[in-house]
Amino acid sequence: MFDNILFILSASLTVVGAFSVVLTKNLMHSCVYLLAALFGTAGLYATLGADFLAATQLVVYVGGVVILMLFAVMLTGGDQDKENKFGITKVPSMGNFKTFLAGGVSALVIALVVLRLIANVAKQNPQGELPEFTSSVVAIGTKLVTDHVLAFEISSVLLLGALVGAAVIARPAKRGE
Amino acid sequence: MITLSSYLMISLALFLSGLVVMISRKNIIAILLGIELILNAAALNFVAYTRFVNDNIEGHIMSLFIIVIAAAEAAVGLGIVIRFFQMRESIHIDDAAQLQS
Amino acid sequence: MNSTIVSYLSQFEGHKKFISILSEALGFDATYLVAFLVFFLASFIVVNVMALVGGLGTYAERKISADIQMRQGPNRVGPYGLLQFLADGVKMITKEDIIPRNADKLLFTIAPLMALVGVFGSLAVVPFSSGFILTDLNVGVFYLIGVSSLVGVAIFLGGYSSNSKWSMLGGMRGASQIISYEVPVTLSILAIVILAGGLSFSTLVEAQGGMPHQWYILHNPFTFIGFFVFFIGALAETNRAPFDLPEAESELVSGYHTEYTGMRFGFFALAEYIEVFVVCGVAAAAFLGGYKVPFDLGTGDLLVNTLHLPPIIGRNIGQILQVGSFVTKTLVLYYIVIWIRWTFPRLRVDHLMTLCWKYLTPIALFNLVGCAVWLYAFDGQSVWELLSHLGGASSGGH
Amino acid sequence: MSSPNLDVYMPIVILMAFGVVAVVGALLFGRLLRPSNPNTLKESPYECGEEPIGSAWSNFNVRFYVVSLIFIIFDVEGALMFPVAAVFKKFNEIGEGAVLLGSLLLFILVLVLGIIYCWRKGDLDWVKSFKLTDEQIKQLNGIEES
Repeated sequence: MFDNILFILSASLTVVGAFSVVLTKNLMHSCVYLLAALFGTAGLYATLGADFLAATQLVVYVGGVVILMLFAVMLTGGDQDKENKFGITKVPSMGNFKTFLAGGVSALVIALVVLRLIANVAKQNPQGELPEFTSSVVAIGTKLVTDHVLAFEISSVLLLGALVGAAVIARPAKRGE
Repeated sequence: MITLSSYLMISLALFLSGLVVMISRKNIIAILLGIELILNAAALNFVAYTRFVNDNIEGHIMSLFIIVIAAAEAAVGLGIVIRFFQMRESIHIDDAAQLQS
Repeated sequence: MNSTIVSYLSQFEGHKKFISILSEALGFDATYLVAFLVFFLASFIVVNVMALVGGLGTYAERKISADIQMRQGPNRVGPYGLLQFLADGVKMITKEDIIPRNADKLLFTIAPLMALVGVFGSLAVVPFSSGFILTDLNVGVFYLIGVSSLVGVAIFLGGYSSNSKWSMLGGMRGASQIISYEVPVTLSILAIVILAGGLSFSTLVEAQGGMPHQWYILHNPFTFIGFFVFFIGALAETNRAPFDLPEAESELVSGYHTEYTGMRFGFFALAEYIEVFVVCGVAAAAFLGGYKVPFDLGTGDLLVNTLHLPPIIGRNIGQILQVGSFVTKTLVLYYIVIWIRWTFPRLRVDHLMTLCWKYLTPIALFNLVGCAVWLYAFDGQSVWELLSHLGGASSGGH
Repeated sequence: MSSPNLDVYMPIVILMAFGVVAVVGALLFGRLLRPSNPNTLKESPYECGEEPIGSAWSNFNVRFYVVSLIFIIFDVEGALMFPVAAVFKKFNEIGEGAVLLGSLLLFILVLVLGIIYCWRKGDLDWVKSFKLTDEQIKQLNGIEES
């Protein structure tokens, strides 16, 4: 009963958010719709019994990536003068009919192929008895320090690389440069 | 009735939205938004298969690392966008055609 | 695994009887319906009490500030001015609703909504007592960090959508301040999680005891520093003075809600006051023993054994004592928050960032390492337990 | 497939619904009570009585981005460390604490390297400090004297 309600709520939030990202012409609005889609995805994780992933989705995406995106929009979206020194518009178009046609056609093709695959999946895997929900925190923690300890440590190196690289790239230019 | 296919359909919807955003937009930040949607679709698939097909936690770990990598990718990608904007005063994808400024 | 208020109630006979009667009357299994009703009722109570706390928070703020500045404070509406917040509410709801001309109408509308949804969502895991916790998620603390970051997005969007320069500056400052101070807060909580061995609030609280020396704040030197790091970070995350730069009225008019009028502004203010209560509650639960009552009165066993009460009454009295203990600790912290606001001058924005990144974050990292090493070296024993091992009976003097 | 464990999310949904209902309800209810006579002056953004020039949606300083960048890296590291921290005590009880402590400390060490780098390069400074040359100091002094 309630799992159906939760599923329907999160699924509609996700799908509506994702489609609104496509349809809106305003970059700031599309960031907010992305937030809705990611929030709904967190709800979907919850219905799948992945409580830790749902919380991670909230912490990393809602609190982190979306804020980063909003900041990036503010740092680049100045519309004091619409054109830059090269004579091009500073805030580029969010797509026109031609690009949407290309995107729509490729999406249609992929959708047909994938729907064919999903139909196979639905046929081949009849729904069995589902396992009970268990807490995923302890299991994930145990896996992270036993089987996947290398990935755990390497991810910290990856994040170090991302931090240093992005800080070097985004650092404001020195005076006189 | 919630089955595996319903999650796969939602994941497909997320993926297709991301794809259309990536192809049709000319704004680099909007393209990064599309990448986030696509990565989420992949992570959702992993978790759905974990629940419905084989019940081990590996899919969750994979999704966790997908989230980690998505965050790192967003940080570096937006850093590049901001740097590019400082140099060319533009975030149009077609302006980013040269390797040198 | 997850205990909720329903699972607490379902251990009583009356609850089962009620379900069976309702099932017979309605003709289907009423377990779900009763669970929904209980959750709805409990959420309704919590939301209303929190709205009351938010309203009385504004009153307490004025009264305490008046006390500190040797003034009277509000004293016209009701006895001692207690009904002032109702008057404020009526005023706000009858104010004209102005949306600036060039504003982003959609974002202007959903920004207060997002703030309120984020704060209300975080109320679900606040542990009022061992039974009266709306839902004791396995990932409680982590969920709370995540859902309360919606407030940061809301503040940014509120500042952005007004299309006013003051709002924009306030919103940018607010968002960067909130996300910066989330780092030391998260790291301090992480240290506590290492000691307690779980993410749910009940694990955090049950690992502590009723007496002050069993609290995590006095567990070891690292957690003692960690509490202050957490508290400063929490002050900054809720935009309270001395960290109220996003709404610094002397430089930014009113910050991110400059253009908001009437009820829309009211929701921002309400969200802020409730969030203060929530972070005070988290501080009380994670560091100050939460709902634990001294001498294990909270379980009700002592009352049952000494006064020969029936167990059901004893347990419920224990629950009430637990709620009292939690609320007392939280309100003391709430008072300290207001006290700090009227005592310290506001920080400058570069000092704010320096404090966060150059002091609090390294200290919090150091605390985290210290707690991990402490748990490994001393098997998680507190300073007092170690001292009692060393000095035998002489440790009572500490 | 009724799975009662999902009930733990019910209060969250109810509370969030309360939030939505409170905002929408108060705004709709207030519409009956409050006046509404907008005019041009009232709807202009507040700028101390002056006519606003330009839009507020302009470029901001890049230091906001650098702060949020460091934050998101810490956020993700926190997300990875939380499950490990939650199992630390259990591992310690079965005598495997050393392995876990080692991997956790290695993880934190790499994190600390990143923040040390940013500190040394001045990314943590909100206002970049720079040293004046003697000539510039002289110029400044000259301005003050004249």
